[in-house]
Amino acid sequence: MNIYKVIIQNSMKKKYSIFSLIKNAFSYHENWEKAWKDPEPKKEYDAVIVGGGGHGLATAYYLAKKHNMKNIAVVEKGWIGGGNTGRNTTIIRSNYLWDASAGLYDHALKIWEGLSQELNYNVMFSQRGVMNLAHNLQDVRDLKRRTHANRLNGIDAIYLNTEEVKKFCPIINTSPNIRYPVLGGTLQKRAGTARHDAVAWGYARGADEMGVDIIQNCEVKGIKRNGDSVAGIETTKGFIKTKKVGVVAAGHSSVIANMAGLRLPLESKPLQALVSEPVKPIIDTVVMSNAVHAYVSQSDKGELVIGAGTDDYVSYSQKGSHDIVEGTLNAILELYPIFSRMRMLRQWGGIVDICPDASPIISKTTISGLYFNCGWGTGGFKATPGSGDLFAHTIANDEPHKINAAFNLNRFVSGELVDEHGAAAVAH
Amino acid sequence: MLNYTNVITEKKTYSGLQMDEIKPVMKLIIRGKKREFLSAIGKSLNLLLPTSANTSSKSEKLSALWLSPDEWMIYSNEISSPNNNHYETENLLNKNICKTNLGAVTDVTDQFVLINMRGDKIFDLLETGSPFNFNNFREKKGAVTQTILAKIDVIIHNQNQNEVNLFVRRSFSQHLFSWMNDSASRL
Amino acid sequence: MTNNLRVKSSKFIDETYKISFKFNGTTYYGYKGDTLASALLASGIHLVGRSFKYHRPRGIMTAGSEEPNAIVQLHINTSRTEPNVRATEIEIYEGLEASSQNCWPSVNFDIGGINNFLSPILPAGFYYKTFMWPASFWEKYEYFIRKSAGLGRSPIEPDPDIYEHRYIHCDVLVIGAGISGIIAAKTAAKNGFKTLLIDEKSYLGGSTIYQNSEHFKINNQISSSWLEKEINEIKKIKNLEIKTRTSVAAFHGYNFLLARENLTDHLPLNQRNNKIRQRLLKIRSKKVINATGSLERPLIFDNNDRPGILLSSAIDKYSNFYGVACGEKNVLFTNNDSAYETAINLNQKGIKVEAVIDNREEVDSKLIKEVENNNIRVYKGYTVVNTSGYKRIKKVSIMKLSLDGQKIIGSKIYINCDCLGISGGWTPAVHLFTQSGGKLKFREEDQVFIPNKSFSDQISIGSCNGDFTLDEILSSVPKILKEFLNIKKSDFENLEVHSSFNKSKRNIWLLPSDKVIGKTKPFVDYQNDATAKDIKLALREGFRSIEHVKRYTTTGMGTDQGKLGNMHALGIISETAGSKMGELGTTTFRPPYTPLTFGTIVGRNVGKYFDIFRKTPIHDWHVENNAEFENVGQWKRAWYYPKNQENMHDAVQRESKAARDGAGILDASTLGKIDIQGTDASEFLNRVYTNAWSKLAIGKCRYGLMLNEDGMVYDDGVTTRLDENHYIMTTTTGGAATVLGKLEDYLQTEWPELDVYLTSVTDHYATISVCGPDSKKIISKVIPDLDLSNKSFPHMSFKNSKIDKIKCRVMRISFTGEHSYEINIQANYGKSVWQRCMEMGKEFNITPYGTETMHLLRAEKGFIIVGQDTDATMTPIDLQMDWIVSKKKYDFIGKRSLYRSDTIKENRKQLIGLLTENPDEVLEEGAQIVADINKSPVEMLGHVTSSYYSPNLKKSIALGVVRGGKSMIGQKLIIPMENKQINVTVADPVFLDKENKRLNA
Amino acid sequence: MFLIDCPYCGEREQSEFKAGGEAHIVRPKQPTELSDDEWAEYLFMRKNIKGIQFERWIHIHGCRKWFNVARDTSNDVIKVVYKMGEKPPTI
Repeated sequence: MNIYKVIIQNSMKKKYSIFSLIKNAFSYHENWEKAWKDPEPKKEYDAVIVGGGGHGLATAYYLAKKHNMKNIAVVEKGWIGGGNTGRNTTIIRSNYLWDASAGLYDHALKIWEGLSQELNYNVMFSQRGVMNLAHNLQDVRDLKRRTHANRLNGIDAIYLNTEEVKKFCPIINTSPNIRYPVLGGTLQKRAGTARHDAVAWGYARGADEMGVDIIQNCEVKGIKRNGDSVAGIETTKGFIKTKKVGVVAAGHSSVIANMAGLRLPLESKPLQALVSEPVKPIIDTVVMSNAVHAYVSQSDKGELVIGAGTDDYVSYSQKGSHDIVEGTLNAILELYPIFSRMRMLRQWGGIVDICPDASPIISKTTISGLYFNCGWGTGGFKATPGSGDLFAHTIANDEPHKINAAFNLNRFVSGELVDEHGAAAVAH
Repeated sequence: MLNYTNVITEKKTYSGLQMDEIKPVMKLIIRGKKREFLSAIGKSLNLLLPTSANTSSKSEKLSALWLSPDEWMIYSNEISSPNNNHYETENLLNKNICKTNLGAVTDVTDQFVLINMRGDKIFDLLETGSPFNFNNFREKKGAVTQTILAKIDVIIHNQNQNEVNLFVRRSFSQHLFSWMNDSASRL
Repeated sequence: MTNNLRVKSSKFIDETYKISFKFNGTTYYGYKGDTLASALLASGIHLVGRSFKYHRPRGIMTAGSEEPNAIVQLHINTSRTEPNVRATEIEIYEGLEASSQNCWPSVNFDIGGINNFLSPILPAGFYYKTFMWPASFWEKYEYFIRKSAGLGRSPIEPDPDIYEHRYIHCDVLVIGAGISGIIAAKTAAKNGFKTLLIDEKSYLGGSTIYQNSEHFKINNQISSSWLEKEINEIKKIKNLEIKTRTSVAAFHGYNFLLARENLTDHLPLNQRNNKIRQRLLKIRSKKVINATGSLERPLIFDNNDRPGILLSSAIDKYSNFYGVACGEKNVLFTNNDSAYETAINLNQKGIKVEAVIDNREEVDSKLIKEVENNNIRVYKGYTVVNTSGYKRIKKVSIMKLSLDGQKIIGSKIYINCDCLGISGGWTPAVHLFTQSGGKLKFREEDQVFIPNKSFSDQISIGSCNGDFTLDEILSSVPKILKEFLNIKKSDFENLEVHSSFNKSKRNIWLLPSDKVIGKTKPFVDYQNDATAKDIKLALREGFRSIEHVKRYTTTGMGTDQGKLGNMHALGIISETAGSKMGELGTTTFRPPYTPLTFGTIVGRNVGKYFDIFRKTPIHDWHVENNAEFENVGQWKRAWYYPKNQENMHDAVQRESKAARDGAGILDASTLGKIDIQGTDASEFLNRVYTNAWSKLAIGKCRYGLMLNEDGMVYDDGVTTRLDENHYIMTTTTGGAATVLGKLEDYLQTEWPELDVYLTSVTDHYATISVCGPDSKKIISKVIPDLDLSNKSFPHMSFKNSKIDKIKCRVMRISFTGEHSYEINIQANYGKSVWQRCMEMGKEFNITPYGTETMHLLRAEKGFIIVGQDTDATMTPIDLQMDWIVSKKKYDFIGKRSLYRSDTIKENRKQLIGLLTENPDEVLEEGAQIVADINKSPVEMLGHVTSSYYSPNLKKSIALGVVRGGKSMIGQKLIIPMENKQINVTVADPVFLDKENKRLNA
Repeated sequence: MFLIDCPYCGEREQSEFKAGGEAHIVRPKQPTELSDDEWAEYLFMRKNIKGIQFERWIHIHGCRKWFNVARDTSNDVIKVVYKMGEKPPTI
């Protein structure tokens, strides 16, 4: 029994802390262990998660942690966190209009608030606040509507007038003489940003510690069915037998669905983002404007992180059109003329899977044992912990948690959409 | 009489470029697909509609611009009186085209503002805000294109060496003209 | 320090044109043609900045856009300030003021330098492992992290400069005007291609142009002389446009490229006003020739980052091009022949070269011989193991390399120096090629990635294609061009080339040290302070992919995007992980190639040109009459017309009252207007609107509601039948373009068999709406000939008419519930007609009203505004507009969706009226509506969509949507605000004149 | 930015066009006969292909005509353009 205990302890990862850093400094950091192993796939798992982004890794983590499913794997066609997890602008907020969305995103936000400690990995969740601006009278109505709904849903959103906007973020051009003056805004103080890579790595390390196999460079090539049930997946590393497959493949969801003979209400479109060269702190919050389409924050490294919009065509090339980037910077300079001499350091694109109602799908499918978590569009990062938790619940129990019940596939048939898209001036 | 208030009141002159509005000029959009439509237009106006993309045709009084396989703009080569907005051409076409169900005729005289540009820097200006490739266009008299300039839809009709007519929707015209002047001032 | 570092006059520098500039507050001098870097070096200054993480002193390392260290802030505390400018790129001008960044209080004494001593506990990724306790403290730690991060400072004033765009379409674009680019441009242009040649430098000719060695000759002329003649020739070619100081930033698909043309950054400040600073070239080229050259690699050894350590090629350029000696006691360290060129050049100019350290054991070439013949000591088979000197290199220590290159042997030799040139061979500049989607292949013999496959019509030539030596270039380039341009012959075939360069190279990614790696600092990414040991740590911790390592260590994430160190990072990963370089892949080179100013990207689309400003034909009148404006889409609409310092509320109350008591006048010109003609026009309307149209009589108007295919309300408006086959449709202001687009879509793709033509006439007409009990009297004065009797001209009908001789259409339609007329007249007469209405209406107190009053008046009548009372989740049934949904029609857009299981539910959110208990209390639009405030969680039934104080009803009225609201008339509900609860009663949404008596009053 | 060969106007810059999603989704002739599932299939379900996709574009700032494009969505290379009403080519 004692021996057993020793083995368990050895398999436990050494805790990260300032003390471990100092201790390791004496051995020139030669003795750090692997954050996660790189195993070859086993023949069979109790469940396989397809997609090693933040959502997929979180799903595996919670399956292992909360549902005691240890014999599971995450298969990733490239490297973990290399898709939208590592390409987004890291905004986290929960000030959504509809009850279902507010419930979903606030569930995630609550987990974010303790995530670094839970994972013993600093994901640098920084609650520097997210401000949404109004530029026309309908924006004002929409933002007030959302703020009232948020307040009644227990979400900390407040409405700000123009002076209060200026006070909270002094560098915004709030002159009434600009083309689309700032008429007001909302502020969620609990909202903010996090370090995207760390989220993937932290979940990977945590899942690995509980015995989850994280298998990189393993692309799914087919889904094997036994009648109406899942039997396993074909991969570039061979066949893996399993009765439960949770697909969290973002932009590639339709590609995987296709392998199972399913069609999804998704379109995969290019979404671009860019960063400036790093500068000393100049903006200490996240500001989003839907009407002029610009959102900006500043990373801990000092780069302005700027999100652009999506193109309107399907593409898997991870590239978007220059017009989108130009349009975004156009809006940035309208709101922040002081940034005119700042320089774009890098721009890149991701592939986002967008639902007609701009809300995600966390759902069972018509195939038993096949689950999809997709359709996060441009706003999936903020939901990562909640999405993983709820998807794990859905897979483990073969039925949704009440928080994600509304985000089923059947809503496209019944018409009971969660229309964040048409409902309000919400940038995702 | 009612006052006639057009948008662009000034003629602007720069080195190598002059711009002003020509008005009032009758403009019609005509639509039709049938062969009879084309021949009815030809007979009514003594003008063959251009059927090749990006081209135009011209009679003494009228110019016809190809806009799409079933759409043309016809505009008068002369200015009319501001005290009257009854156009013979429109009436004629209403009778010979609309009433006979051959196609559609719509008066767009004030839908579009006609800006006339002259000088050797026309295309230098256009290149500052239009993605259209003017390399061949500028050499071709009568060439027509619909494109964007400063994010605004425009129709450009190449008149001559160093002269084009540019059509823009009225509500956009003041903004565009101001933008064009800003560009022209630094060419 | 001796100031005679100008060693020889250079034809590229104008020594008669002296320029003074300031660096960190001290005045220095340079000459026209100098960069800030060359001028500083000429003044003996190497220490320019501090590194990102450890704040180590750093100096000028290169002579080009790959510079990682020497980045400065220009004109701090002015509107023209600019952070992170590379001293190696900025040309000096009179008045230039530059300062060091990321240091406090000064670059010489920087408190942040303490990080260098803490570096043992700050390995790669340390922040992921700490700052987690206590949980609530992260933001406090973060405050300090953020403060010490960043490089320069953001400007804090608006930019005084102007930027511009230019679209260029050409046949051939040549990127880079080195020897290969010059040959390519001349070949293309001479063969009739419209050609554009671009180079980031201020001069043409690349590195060949300052090549003055007898060792490199073309047709028996020194290569630079030969090239100079070629350059003079190409300047005369008509169809060749040449752009210098222009840097290609991005190479996108379909040969679309972005380049930044720098126009004023080299001019004295007082010569810049009103000039375009930078121009963004948007280039579409049929063919692209990459002649982007190559970058010299550094070598990776302990403390390879000190001020005074430069690339060997940079030392060469500073002496040959700028006439500046980087040091007085130079040592060169190389793994190839390039450094010998530098040694020979320095020696010729009388600049002392102490030694050349070559890691190759058995090498020989003409260049090496010449160096040795000049009594310069060459240490073959040696490596530098360490350097010393805090703010300037003082000494190098070298040791013999083992045969396999993995270890050092023997004892240390120390060589004093004040400058160390390093050369690790050459890396083709393939950044743009890969941006365009091009795939690379790895060439084992000299460990370089070279272009392989591309998706667009492009080619790479010269050293960016892996042909580094003069003879290779001149033999390969003409051949490649002939094939690429499909031409028969080239002027550049059969040149006689003489080159002494020996290609051998001994590539060792990480040079061995006499210390354990944990104790060393061999920098791979200088700017971000990422060392070889950081890379090894990342690998040890399981970060195996290049992208993981890059992100974990921040290698290649600096403002230089790792132009110098990325190859070494790959090499070290490959060696450590035991994988092959070719299989490892490369990191993605993301655009832009060099950072691109936001202002340049945006061009002139700032300020008043940020977005289009649409004006109605009556706009000027509104301005003259003090209207406040509201943005509706791109339109500016008159919002209200304050009189005598009225506030908005008072103005709107006055306007609303006047419109119902006498007459009001509204500019409705922004509404979308679509002319619909064709024999199937009625059938078309049947399909696009929810109601039936076939039976509408000629001359009559009808209100229509348009749905999306998902059954939700999309747009609304009145459509008038002008003739048997002719209608005019009006749309909402914001919906005009999208409605036309949607209708065209259905016509062209779903119903091409319909004979229908749509033409937008929104701008053709001015639309003037006159309403109120006195409207009839006013219109009868404006258009005396028109029969306005209810019989001849009833509500919902139209008449053709004339005002003076100008034809117009008059509709009797009403959005206020009042007796109203809408005059549609050609736009250029609109203002005049408006003025006439005002004049004729004076006796009836005709009052112009804006959109706010319009909204109030229609709310009194319970008319919806699409987009305000609807939100893309409302069906016509939800709006209590069942009457407009035809039960008889077989189909219309959106019909099927109205019968889905959710859309047929009884308790959907439905439009209702709301009356407050206190009639003076006006609800907030957007406020939520609940039945039971004590329920937890609170159930929100809906929200307030429109809310006003009605001066005509003398009470507060509101519209809202409430779950199951239809059946709740009379029921009490609560509006919970932050600080109070407001009691309301559900009411019929029509508050005024339910019987529509006023329409004919 | 793509370069798109409008079947009517010739090669133009992408800025002049607007994409309109998957092509050849024909609006059901008798929507009322469809089940909710079938209607949802028409309304929302998309192939969202990685590879050659047939899609619609409109030359919105030019001739305002819709047409079809066969484009490889994995690298954005346009293979063919063809007019509305024409059958998709075999690629």
